Amino acid sequence: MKMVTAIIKPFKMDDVREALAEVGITGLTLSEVKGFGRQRGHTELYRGAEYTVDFLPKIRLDIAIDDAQVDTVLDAIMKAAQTGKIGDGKIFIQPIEQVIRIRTGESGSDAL
Amino acid sequence: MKMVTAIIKPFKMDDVREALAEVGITGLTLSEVKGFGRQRGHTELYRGAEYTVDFLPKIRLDIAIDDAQVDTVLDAIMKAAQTGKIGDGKIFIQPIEQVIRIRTGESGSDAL
Amino acid sequence: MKMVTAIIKPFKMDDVREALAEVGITGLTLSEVKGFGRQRGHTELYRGAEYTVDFLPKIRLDIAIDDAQVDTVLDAIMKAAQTGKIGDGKIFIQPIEQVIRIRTGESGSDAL
Amino acid sequence: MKTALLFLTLLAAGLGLGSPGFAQEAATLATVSEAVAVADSADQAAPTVDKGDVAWMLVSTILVLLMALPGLALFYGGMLRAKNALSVMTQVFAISSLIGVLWVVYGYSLAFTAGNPVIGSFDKLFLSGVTVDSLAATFTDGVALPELLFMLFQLTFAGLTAALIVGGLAERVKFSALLVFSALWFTLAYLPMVHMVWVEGGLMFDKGELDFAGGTVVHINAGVAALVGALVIGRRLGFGREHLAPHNLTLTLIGGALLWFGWFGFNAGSSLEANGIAVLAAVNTMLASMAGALAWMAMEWIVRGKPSLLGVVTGAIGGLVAITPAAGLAGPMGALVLGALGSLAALWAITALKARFGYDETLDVFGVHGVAGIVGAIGTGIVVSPALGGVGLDGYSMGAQVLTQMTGVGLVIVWSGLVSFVLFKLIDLVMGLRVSEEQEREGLDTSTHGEQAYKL
Amino acid sequence: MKTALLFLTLLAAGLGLGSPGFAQEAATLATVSEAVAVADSADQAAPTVDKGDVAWMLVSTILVLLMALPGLALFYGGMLRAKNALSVMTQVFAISSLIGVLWVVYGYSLAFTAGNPVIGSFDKLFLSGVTVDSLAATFTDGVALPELLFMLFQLTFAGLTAALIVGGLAERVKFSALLVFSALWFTLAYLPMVHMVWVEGGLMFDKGELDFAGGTVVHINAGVAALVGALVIGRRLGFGREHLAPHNLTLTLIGGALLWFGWFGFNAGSSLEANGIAVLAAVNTMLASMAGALAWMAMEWIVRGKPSLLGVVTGAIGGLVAITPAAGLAGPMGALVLGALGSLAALWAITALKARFGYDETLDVFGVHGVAGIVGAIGTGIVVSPALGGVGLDGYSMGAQVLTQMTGVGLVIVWSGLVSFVLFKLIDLVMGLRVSEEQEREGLDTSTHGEQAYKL
Amino acid sequence: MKTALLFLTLLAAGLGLGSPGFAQEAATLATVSEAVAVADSADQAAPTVDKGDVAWMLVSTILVLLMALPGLALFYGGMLRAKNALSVMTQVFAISSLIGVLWVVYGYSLAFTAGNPVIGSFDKLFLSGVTVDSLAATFTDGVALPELLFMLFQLTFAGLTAALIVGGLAERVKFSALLVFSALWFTLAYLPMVHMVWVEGGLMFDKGELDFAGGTVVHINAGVAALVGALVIGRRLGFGREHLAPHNLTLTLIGGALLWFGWFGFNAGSSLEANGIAVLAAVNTMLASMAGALAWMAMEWIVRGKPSLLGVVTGAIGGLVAITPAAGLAGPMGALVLGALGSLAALWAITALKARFGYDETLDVFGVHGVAGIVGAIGTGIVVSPALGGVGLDGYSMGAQVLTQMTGVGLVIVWSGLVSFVLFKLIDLVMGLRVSEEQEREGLDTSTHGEQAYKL
Ligand SMILES: Nc1ncnc2c1ncn2[C@@H]1O[C@H](COP(=O)(O)OP(=O)(O)O)[C@@H](O)[C@H]1O
Ligand SMILES: Nc1ncnc2c1ncn2[C@@H]1O[C@H](COP(=O)(O)OP(=O)(O)O)[C@@H](O)[C@H]1O
Ligand SMILES: Nc1ncnc2c1ncn2[C@@H]1O[C@H](COP(=O)(O)OP(=O)(O)O)[C@@H](O)[C@H]1O
Repeated sequence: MKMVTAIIKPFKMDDVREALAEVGITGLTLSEVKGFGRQRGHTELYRGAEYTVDFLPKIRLDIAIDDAQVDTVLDAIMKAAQTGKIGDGKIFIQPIEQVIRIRTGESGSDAL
Repeated sequence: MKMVTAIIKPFKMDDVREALAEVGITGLTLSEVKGFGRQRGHTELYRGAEYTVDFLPKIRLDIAIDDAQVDTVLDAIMKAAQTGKIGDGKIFIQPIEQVIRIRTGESGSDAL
Repeated sequence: MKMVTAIIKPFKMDDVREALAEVGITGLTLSEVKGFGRQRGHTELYRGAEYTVDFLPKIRLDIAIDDAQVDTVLDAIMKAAQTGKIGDGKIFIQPIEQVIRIRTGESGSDAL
Repeated sequence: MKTALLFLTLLAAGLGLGSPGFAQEAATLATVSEAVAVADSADQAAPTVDKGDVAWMLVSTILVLLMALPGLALFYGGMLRAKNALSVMTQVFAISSLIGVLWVVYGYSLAFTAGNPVIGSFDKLFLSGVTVDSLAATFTDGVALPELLFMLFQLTFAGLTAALIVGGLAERVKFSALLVFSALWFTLAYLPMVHMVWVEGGLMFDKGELDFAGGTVVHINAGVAALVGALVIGRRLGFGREHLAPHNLTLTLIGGALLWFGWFGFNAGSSLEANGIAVLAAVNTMLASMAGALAWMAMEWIVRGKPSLLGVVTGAIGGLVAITPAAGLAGPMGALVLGALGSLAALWAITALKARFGYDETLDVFGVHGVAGIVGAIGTGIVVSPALGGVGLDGYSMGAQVLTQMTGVGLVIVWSGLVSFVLFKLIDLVMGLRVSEEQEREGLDTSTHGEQAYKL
Repeated sequence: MKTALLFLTLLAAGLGLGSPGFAQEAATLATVSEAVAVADSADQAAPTVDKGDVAWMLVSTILVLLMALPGLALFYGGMLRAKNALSVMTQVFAISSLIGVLWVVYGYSLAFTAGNPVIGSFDKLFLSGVTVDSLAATFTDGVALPELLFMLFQLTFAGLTAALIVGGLAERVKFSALLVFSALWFTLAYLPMVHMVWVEGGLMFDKGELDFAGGTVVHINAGVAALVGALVIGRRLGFGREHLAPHNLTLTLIGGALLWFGWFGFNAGSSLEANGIAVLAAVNTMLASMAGALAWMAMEWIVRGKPSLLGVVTGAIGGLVAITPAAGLAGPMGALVLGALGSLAALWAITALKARFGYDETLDVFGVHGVAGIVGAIGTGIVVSPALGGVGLDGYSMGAQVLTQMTGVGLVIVWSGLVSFVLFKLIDLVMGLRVSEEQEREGLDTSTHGEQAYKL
Repeated sequence: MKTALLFLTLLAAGLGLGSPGFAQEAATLATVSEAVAVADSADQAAPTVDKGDVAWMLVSTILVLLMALPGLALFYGGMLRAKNALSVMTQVFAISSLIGVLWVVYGYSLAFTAGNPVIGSFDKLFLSGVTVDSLAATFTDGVALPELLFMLFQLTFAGLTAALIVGGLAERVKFSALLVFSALWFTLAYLPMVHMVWVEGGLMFDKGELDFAGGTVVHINAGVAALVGALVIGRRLGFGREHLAPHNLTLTLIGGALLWFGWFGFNAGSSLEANGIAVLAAVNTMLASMAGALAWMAMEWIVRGKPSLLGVVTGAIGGLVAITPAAGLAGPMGALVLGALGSLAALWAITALKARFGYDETLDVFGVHGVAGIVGAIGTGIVVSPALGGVGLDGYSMGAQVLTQMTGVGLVIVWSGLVSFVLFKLIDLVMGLRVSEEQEREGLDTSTHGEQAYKL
């Protein structure tokens, strides 16, 4: 099993979720994070002075999936999250050794 | 070493922390996340109109442990976090290649 | 590729970011988390009564890097984040199987 | 755009504007309306100023200021997404300030000096001739207010009215365009409406329209402008797809409660004296908002199964809007009924009407201020009836008065609708009315104002 | 439940209710109490209405409204967990509105018309006979207020009192049950208490109890009801295990400060005139709250090592509660002492007493309003003494007056305790008083009201 | 430290304190200044108390309290980082309360009884002799106020002034040290300044300085103390490196708007009557703040490309500060100009001046209250001119009056500067002025007060 972690632009969240649902993924965990990267931040004023804020609000999605699903999932995220502008984000794939559903104790693919 | 990541119901947080303490785990990192899954969200009103909110507040616990501790830790979390109702959450286990304690530079099991 | 996850004290964030920039790391993702560990929390008052709050605000940095960069990155974080006092935090290193840049579809080291 | 015009025409038609004949038959004597003939100290027995009146009117004045800031700013800001919270607060602050300055420059003069039936003169430009000793008449013979105080009280009305409009275009309007619109709309829609309705010799004043504290002049006027603005500017990105949920309802509660609190200055202050009519207006203000809150709560509970805080607050505001034109004219029981009806009408407009036409009027200024305002303006013709506990009028006839009220409503809808439409279109052409898609996504707070509301 | 009854009985006994003999010997002349004999324009030299009084009482009225909304709503809401913040705000809004409507329907009549020593009559149902010209007497011969204004001022007291109670049951009470309770408690506990204490011919009024602005009628009355409610409904899930910490103390600060601000209307407005007694009440209100804030701060600093904001604010409220019954009766130095004592008594109740009995009275309504209210009500009998700078009374004797005060305190504890207990039990049986465990966990905001306070 | 002294000396020198010769030639008759000779009921035709005045002054009094709580507390708290939000709120609350108590103990007596040109006497310690019947003169012959009311109005000024200072040391000052400083500074800097400027026989009063509502006494006084405090305590950790950004600008908006609202009590209340001068002061207060808001907005828009909410709010406050000494003296157009200039001067001070000297005066108390205060105090000498629409003075000469004003400004800068410097240094030696590095990092809310503002 794999953990697919996608860092995306916040306003793409609904699109990505729908795209994932279309390929059969209904479970995921979302967190609000801040990203630094090539994308420029914005400037803020404070009583006439100017400051640069480098970090940008991003959404992080963690999606545990079966190995077989990796390609469809990547594809779905790519398509839904892409704007073509800098800062669209990244997808990381990491191995998972075990998944357990707390409610039932099921493990492995059954737990997804 | 393993990284055990548990997504649990917020009100179970204290129980889980105590259960972990009982099996000797005192270090962990917590984040507030939102979960999508089988558990239904709630409806919200906005001036007479109704909206569905799908995501639910969850707590994510990241716990780095020695390989030998995996079973006890899983067990502790399972017992403390289970309500038997949908949405109890998941546990993911992932490999860690190295752990370092910033304060001392210790690494491996010593750093936990 | 590796995912380096560092849990650090919030006020060290700027230092760490600068140190990383100096070794050529410009991309990372930050989240606000709460840490439990050896470091003692603080006490809070509520109308004359006293409560202990165990969790402490921490910053979590997730940095995807090439294998070759691991040592320099660890070094940079260690130096910038260390105060020598309890609670300085941890660094975890985990394997990444794949990284993709959403904007371009590039993968692997090119996507970092 | 067609929809907008059609919609306004329908409303106007349905309200009897088409039949001025009836309206002209209506009672023309408005003994308790908000006309103010500034006292000419020579031509009448020296009117006296009572310090109790001065105290009350000073308080009323700052209460109306409080309605705008922080009242309206919070009420609106809390309902937006966090990334736009500050933008609307800045808009309310800047517009109130701008209009306040324009008011002393030419607004007061154009509104409250004698002129033609539509607008006053430039006689008091820069407050010329208005000194510490100038007096303004009240509705009671021989009782006067310092004219500066009357001027200041009315200044706060002008600022609030213009600020109300921003709710309709929130989360996507360009700040500079909004400021330009506000200044022009104030000049071309607000000032004439004040003159026509509240000043002796004004078109609707002479027809006998009753508008105690600003149902047509303030609420319908602003509500229609907001609707037209929303139609011209178009829907927000994500409207209809995402739940564009309020980011901080505690702010909306504070703002709503301060609006209510300040409304006592607005309504009871419109009596211009600390007298029995002010007391009556206060009683009606209290009861109408309570009835409005309960009515919305009950309806939402029945229909949706849950009574929401935002509903209770919005209902209270709906009740307040509805009682505004009738505040010193209705009896307490009339106020209860009018408040409840205003609230329910707003609820209907916000749910059924908005869904039907599919417009995105961000904060329902038209739904709340426009529609409850219409209910109130017309209802005033009814609840003023002594038979229903109202204060009555010389030569009162319910049918005639209701028609006069409808004429007044029709007039403000058409006037404000046309002026707003032309202004918004023009501004859109000349400087653009809406921010770029990217700025809208980023949020106006950082993109326009260089700030973020929260760093928690 | 046994605990609850035992507790109330002890309190009542300790306060001398068991010894009416003493109480009857107490001074029966309350020259400066809040009785209002509505003026009968025929049978006395026409009283005059001063516009300064009208101005002040209009302001006082809306200040008391502000205490409830947004004052109390924020003060309470900020101390709850985020998931219940809106619920208590909705409760305060809905209850104030409901009671306001009931007040004009029958409340004012039952409270303030002549009747028996316990309750008035139905003579003024739906405000019948109360017109724009009706007058209400003040405490000064020949000075009257518009009766509608007196009615409205008192309306805000009724709403605030009922709203105070919700703090005791917060985070778990069923909204519908609370509304039903509020209406019934208002009828069976609040109205009689007003009549008994503030109206000539009322039981305690005739005994000479002093309650300038509502120490027994408002604060102890509500505090006892909240305690009984907390005992009947039981503790919150997690109480004693988790730190059920305030979610937003900035709201509590705003609410607390607005309560203080509004309290000047409550206390100084209770003079019914803009006169020297109102000024004295304002001075005392200022000093008692400041002394209360400092006393709590000092004590918490000594005992816990840290002075908290919530402590300072709560201490100020404790001081305000304590001075309420004595506001126009004490001298400034008496106010300082009474404010400090009230605050410390509240601190003791919230820490020692609550811990001792283990009840979960969410927001310490009993601790703050009940206990500091008792200190104030009894202390009023002392600080009124001219020897201590108070305004004095005809035939004043400290011992006798203190006993009268204790009788009054005992009466309200028993009356409110019994009525509340029966009502809560009944409602629990009939419709359930508490939400389900799942709803409580989810939080009342989404489960009952379909809303969330924040989306940041 | 050297910088601090140098800076003050320069300022004082530049303001003409060095040339008392000129100043003494200035007009010495201040007919409309805030001196109060407490009426001696025997030696003049019994003055009368008007209930309208009492109503207005009660309102004004609580408006000034509202400026501090929650006004200033929120305005300040919102601009700090979340971890220090409660600390400054606690400070404002505690200091207001402490000063209020000290005011009735000895402050009122030292400030407002006759004595020498610098300070009054101990005649009214513990308000001795100040009863419900005592009267205080107003600026109108034969019109008096209850002395308790005058005393209470002034109490709120004292508390607010001391509380303003905390903004300069926020995020690092030790709570206990701040309380000690406040009490001493109140005694050694505030009380003498009140006596010198507002009381007949006072040094600057007799020289004819005009300070209608507290430009020198309140704003420059507090502003200078804040600057000195900031210099003595040193910069915050991270200053100049991190963006120490405001954590919640919605709080700052609420606080700023309530400051504005309350300022009407501050300025128009300083007329001590509900009369034409109060009305004029209200008009000027409104216009100066609006002009200030617009001026800052325009300048920031031009220079930085974006108009910020914090800018608009700060500009409004700057305008309010500048009009304060001239509130009842200038004409409306003078108020517009003075407000705009005050705002721009504050903007200059906060950006250019602060950057130039590199001090970390956390919330720019000196920039806003000090610098705009100086502009206002000196400008008062100009805008009072009848030629410019002001109310004029007997024997007015602009040059002379401006020099008198400059002398007054110089005096308060030197006096407050020296007293503050000595006190801060002394306190630093004796008990430490600043928290430990670790506590500063953790934030004052948990480390000093054991609380956190938010658990969202
Ligand atoms: N090396 C990295 N490790 C972890 N997160 C990264 C890394 N590089 C970028 N990110 C995340 O991806 C987001 C987008 O990256 P950015 O360089 O701005 O644009 P792009 O994705 O188009 O290359 C960043 O805001 C950050 O959250
Ligand atoms: N495939 C997944 N990847 C990551 N997180 C998941 C996944 N499926 C579920 N979750 C997380 O687990 C939570 C509970 O899942 P849910 O399907 O609602 O109930 P249950 O755990 O009882 O099966 C979700 O809210 C989500 O946070
Ligand atoms: N086993 C663990 N798994 C995950 N996070 C941990 C673990 N132990 C500690 N942490 C994180 O590291 C932080 C610092 O740990 P702590 O024990 O307080 O001090 P130190 O890092 O000096 O040993 C904790 O607050 C927590 O966020």
